[in-house]
Amino acid sequence: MTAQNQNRRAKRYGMSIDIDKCNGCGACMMACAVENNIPPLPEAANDRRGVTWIRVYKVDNHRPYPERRIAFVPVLCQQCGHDTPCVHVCPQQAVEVDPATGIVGQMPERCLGCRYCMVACPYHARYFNWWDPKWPAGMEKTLNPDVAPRMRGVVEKCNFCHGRWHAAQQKAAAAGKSEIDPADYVPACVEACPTGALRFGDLNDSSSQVAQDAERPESFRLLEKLGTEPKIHYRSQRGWVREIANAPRPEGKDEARG
Amino acid sequence: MTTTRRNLLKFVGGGAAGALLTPAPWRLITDTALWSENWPGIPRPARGEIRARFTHCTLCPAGCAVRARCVNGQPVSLTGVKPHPISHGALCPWGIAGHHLPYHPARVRQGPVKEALAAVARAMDQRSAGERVAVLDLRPGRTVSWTYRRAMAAIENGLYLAPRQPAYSIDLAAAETVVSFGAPLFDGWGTPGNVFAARGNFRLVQIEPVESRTAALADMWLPIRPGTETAMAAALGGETTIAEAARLTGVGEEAIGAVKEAAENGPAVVLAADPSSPLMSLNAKLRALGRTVVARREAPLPEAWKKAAPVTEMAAAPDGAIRVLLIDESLPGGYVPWQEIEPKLAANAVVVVFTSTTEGYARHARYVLPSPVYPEAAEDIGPAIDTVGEVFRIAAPLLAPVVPVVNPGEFVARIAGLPQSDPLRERADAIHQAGRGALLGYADGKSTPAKEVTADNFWKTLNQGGCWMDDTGKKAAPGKLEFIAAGEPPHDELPLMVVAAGGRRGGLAPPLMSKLERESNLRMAANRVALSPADARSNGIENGGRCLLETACGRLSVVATIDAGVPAGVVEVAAGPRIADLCGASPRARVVRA
Amino acid sequence: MIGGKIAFASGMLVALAGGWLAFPRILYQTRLQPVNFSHKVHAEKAGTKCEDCHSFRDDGTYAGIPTLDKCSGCHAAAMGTTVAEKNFIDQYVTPNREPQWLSYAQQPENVYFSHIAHVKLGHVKCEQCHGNEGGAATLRPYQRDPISGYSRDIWGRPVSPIGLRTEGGMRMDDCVDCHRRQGLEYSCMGCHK
Amino acid sequence: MLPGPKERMRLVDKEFIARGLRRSSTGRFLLWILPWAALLVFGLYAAALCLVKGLNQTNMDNRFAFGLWIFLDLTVIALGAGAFFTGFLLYILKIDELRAVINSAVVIGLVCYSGAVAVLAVDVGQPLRAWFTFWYPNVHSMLTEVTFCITCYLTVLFIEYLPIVLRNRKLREVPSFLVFEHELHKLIYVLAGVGTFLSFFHQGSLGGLYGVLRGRPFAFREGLAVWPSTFFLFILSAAAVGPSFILLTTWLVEKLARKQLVRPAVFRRLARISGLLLAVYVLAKAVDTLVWINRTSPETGFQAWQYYSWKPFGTWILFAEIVLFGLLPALVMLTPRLRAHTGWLVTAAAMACCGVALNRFVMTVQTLALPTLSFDPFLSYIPSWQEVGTFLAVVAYGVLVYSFSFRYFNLFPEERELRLEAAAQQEEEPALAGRY
Repeated sequence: MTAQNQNRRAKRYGMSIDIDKCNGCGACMMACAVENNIPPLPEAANDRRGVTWIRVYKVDNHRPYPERRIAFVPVLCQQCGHDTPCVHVCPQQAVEVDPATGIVGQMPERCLGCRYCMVACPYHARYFNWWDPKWPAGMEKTLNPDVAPRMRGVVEKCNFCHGRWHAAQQKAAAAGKSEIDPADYVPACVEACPTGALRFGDLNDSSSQVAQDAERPESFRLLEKLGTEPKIHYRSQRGWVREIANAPRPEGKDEARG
Repeated sequence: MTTTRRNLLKFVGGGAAGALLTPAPWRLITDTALWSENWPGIPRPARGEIRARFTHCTLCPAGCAVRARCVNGQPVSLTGVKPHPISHGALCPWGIAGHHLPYHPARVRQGPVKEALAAVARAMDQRSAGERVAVLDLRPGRTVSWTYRRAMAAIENGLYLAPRQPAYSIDLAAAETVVSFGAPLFDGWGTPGNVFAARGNFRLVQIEPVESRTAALADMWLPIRPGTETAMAAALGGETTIAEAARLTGVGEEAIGAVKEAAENGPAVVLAADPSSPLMSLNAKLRALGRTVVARREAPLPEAWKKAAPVTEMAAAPDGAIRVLLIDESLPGGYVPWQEIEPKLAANAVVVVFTSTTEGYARHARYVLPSPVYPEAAEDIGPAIDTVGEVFRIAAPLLAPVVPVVNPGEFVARIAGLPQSDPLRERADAIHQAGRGALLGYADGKSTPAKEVTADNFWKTLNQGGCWMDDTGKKAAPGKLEFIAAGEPPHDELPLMVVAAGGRRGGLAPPLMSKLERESNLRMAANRVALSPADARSNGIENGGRCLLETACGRLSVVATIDAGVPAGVVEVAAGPRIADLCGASPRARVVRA
Repeated sequence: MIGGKIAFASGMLVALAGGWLAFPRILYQTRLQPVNFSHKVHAEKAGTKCEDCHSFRDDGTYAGIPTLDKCSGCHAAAMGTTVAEKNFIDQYVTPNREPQWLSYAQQPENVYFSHIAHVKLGHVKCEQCHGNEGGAATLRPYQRDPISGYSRDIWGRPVSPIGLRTEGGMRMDDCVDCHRRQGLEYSCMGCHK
Repeated sequence: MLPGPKERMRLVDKEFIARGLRRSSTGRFLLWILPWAALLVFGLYAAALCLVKGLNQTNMDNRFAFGLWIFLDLTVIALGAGAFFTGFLLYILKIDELRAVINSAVVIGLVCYSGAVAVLAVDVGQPLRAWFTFWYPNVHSMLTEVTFCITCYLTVLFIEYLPIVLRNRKLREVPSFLVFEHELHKLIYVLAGVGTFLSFFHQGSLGGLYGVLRGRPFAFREGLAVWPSTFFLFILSAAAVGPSFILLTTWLVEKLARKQLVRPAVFRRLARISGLLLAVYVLAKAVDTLVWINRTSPETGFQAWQYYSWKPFGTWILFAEIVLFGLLPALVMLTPRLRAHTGWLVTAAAMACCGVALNRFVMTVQTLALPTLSFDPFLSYIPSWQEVGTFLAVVAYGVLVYSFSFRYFNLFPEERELRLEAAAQQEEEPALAGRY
């Protein structure tokens, strides 16, 4: 980081997600893969071996048709703010919480692929590169220069489009500022969401949209009781949707898609 | 003997000990670790100047405005254009990865161009009187469509075929109640940005058997018994009693009553999955014509183009008469099932298809010619179903075709002997001469009246990112709406009703769709069908198991997904050319274990 | 017994010599720059400054080594009489072929280095990291570690001080040191991408 | 005339076998080695596939990020604990009887630990970077603790193994070896001490590995300072089954070699120690479980009962772990009358070992199978043949190392005396040569 600490207030970037607006189109997942140089995986990959930094889950209220209702829940790295499970398990400091942004960073070039962090993460938001990255011939021309492709055998995850953060920093620097303009730093998924279900901002800035969303009564966080202070705030007017924040209930076992 | 051997060992031992005191081993360990950072096979993204370029998406008729982030001119990511008044900066998942399409591994990469030309020419002069030369245009309403119509007018017995275009467009912004009979409003219908922008103002009633993405976000979802939409429409139109409808559709009376009341009160609009379904006639009863259902308007045309062949529907074409059929499948559109086309072909018909995918007509045509794909082709996009007023936008190519392609428009113009020209430019000039409307530039988001711009700047702006719009508030009622009464599904023994899942289908899908289909279970892959647990059980099908989808027209090997959200008696499919060919007009099927 | 000790000692000596003297030289593969370019001449005769050729783009991104058109701006035809320039004109300018410069300072793919942030916000002088490249009369050979594939300037301390350049601070340790010294943040994600 | 190659091999083989020990003929030994060698080769091939083509060769995935291998590592390291614990009892607590099995224990320990480390090297996605853990260690990570301790202890084991090797009849002809061995032997107490310390730590941190997972309430435990309760439970359980495993293996070798190797008293002593510790462990485990069910788990929002309503992991697994394979063997080994019967002893020991294996299974596999998010499915996982192959390679490697050690080194110091006594008792009838 290049700007002085003193003239920069620490940020706490977070996201608010309005589940009642998400139609599960998947634009966020596509934009994420495009932005972060994530290749389409070989045929052998399934939903348990895929790499989807943000993954939209289809959830339902476990009632029989026609009372059954569905909702779509985008799950990305929840950027836990308090004893972040993945950080202190990593044996070689490949995971860190950036004090300046509150973003949980994963260092592919430091990672040795022990996958302990994936075991530690209750949100399954961390993904292992089971294959070397391979793009269809010619498609590597479309890679994003602000993000380095990862190699096989390392763990990766959402970092709020850190490439965009770097770019915003650079833009600010070009203008002689050390503070970035919030409008310049928006993750790809948020930018791509056609329904405006996703919002991004600094939770430390009480005037920001996300900070206010987080205060809403219908707002909740996944597995809040674990005490890891995630920075992704979901909200829904539907009671049964807010239930998903809690621990699983075995009677909820039923055929999920796929 | 032993001593020397022992000394040798000692020497080696000393060497090992010594080596550890040098940087060599440690440096080598470090370097191998560094090597693993960029070992063979990991591509390096090109660095260079980053610029924004603009175009329009041609993957569906919505034609959303696109802002492409380009490195050294090569697009690396696509986003919407916020100031665009129709698409409001939204893109669908297919559009977001559209710039990957040129590199799709399954793309059609070469074809017998010369042979095709020769064969067409031969067939044209050998054909007997009454035998037709036809163009099938899957995406009518484009400028190139007019080229086809002119070409077919120039050729004797020319025939311009196209799937029926609705003569109306829907003004969502004017509606307070939207009654949708399975129209995928939030998942592929119209222009995504426009729909979501209007979403705040209308109350959505979704009437369909499966809880689709649209139904999930609807204010009211009526899980109707499959195939009873007409009964529901009748009740809403006041032809039958609500009780009767409730009995047939399996929807509660009060629910139907509430919908009926809301529909009658407010400015309402009725939508159907198929724009030309008779269900749309309900709009007349709801006094929606001229208010929410308005006349569809196309941008002005050059006078010279008026001499054009009429639009004919496939059904209206004479049987066994088409000697030459040229199919423009370069853009995915309303796929006409092959079994509707086949009977129209003459004995030794020459079928040429311009396409990028092997999934569609390439399976049937004799000559498959590679067409440019988005964003390689210079195209324009006709008005979408939810576009009110006239609009003209150009999909300027973002990169040169990566494979040798044939431009369908030029091909057809050539065989018809039309004079060489640039139809898009002619159209643009015609629009500019009309002097109406305004030109919106995306780079600066400024809108200027068309008459204040020179013809050249008009053309330049359209190509560098801009669109022309003329939305004079006056809304005309559409002409007489014609509908095709859906043929009663033959009451064969097939137990399941085929329902198509939403989403954009046909044509190449970006390779990254694997994220939504294989790498998560968000969307149904083309080879999947969804069944209710009950039907799956009764047919002995387990989740993820291979099975056969059988209809009156044939069978297709698919993978079954058991979904508690699908009602018994319904099979949900990912609609596409193969499914269309399979199901055709009779949407009933059976799923059996493979 | 004695023989044994000697054997051991000699083995050790051989290894030490190899590791400290030979290894550092064989480790790197050396390549020459396509053109014998003299920063010195351009700085003194033409009075150009670094940023005249190594310029920033409008959006603040760094353009790096200038492309041919920049050179041909002045060198459309030979300006001097040196053989090097003649070759340059004949081989590159006339056929309009981009010279394949070898960048000493090219950071690894996983590094996001923002020049403008350092120059404009940090007020860092070019020399501070690049050493006195600008004053050099010739381009020194480009040394590359064939295993890691990285330029010698950006990774790994000089393993043996004997007869090797030590200046130039573009290794990760140099970055971290500097950031530490100035009390700047140095979290991984701050520089890595 | 010179002996043929076969003959020469036989001679070489013979001159390495310790004096006064009866070992099977070279031919039979080769016959015994062969299948294991084959298995090893197959296993190495499987491992090579994983290293060259990557971990896509396994059936692990993002949800089952740890699989068979981690389970294996935890188990063998627990069983290998016999090495350090016997050393501890013998050299620190001066329980001299155990001298009879210490060598064997060291070999077993060596086999288990080296095997585990080898598997770990295959298990990581980027083995070339494994050393980062030593260079950029994250001191808060249990895995760092494990890595450090295991590597150190492995070296200790090697040093402990050396004297056994050097005391070989042929090798001791080299004078310097003899000296070296003597020097090493002086160190043995230090080594034992260090080994014990290290072992306590990594056994503990292996337990901590899962105990610290705040995000996995099924595994998460409270504890003292940075150490969750599983830290201590693992130490205890490892110490408890270590002797049992020594007992089990010794008995097995006796059966295979068809000769007595240690005095029955040794068996009983091992059993008593094992039983005692097992009893303590069971008690501690029971208390821990109760605390977890009533406090730890509910506080994280997870009701403990729900873990056991995902079939097949019912409460039976809890019962099996604590009562069936814990309390029961403990009682058997603590009851003198039952202890007298080798049959009971061995059965109990085997059960104890199963118990610890089950505990490690629950900790690793069940933890990952259970859902954490409310919309997670319950997952199952079946290892691929490459994973199983790698696992088998370790087993084969273990058997081979032990077989060679047993054949050429004096693993059981009492063996010779016992044989002489036996010989003395029975009149000059030819003692039957064992399988080895």
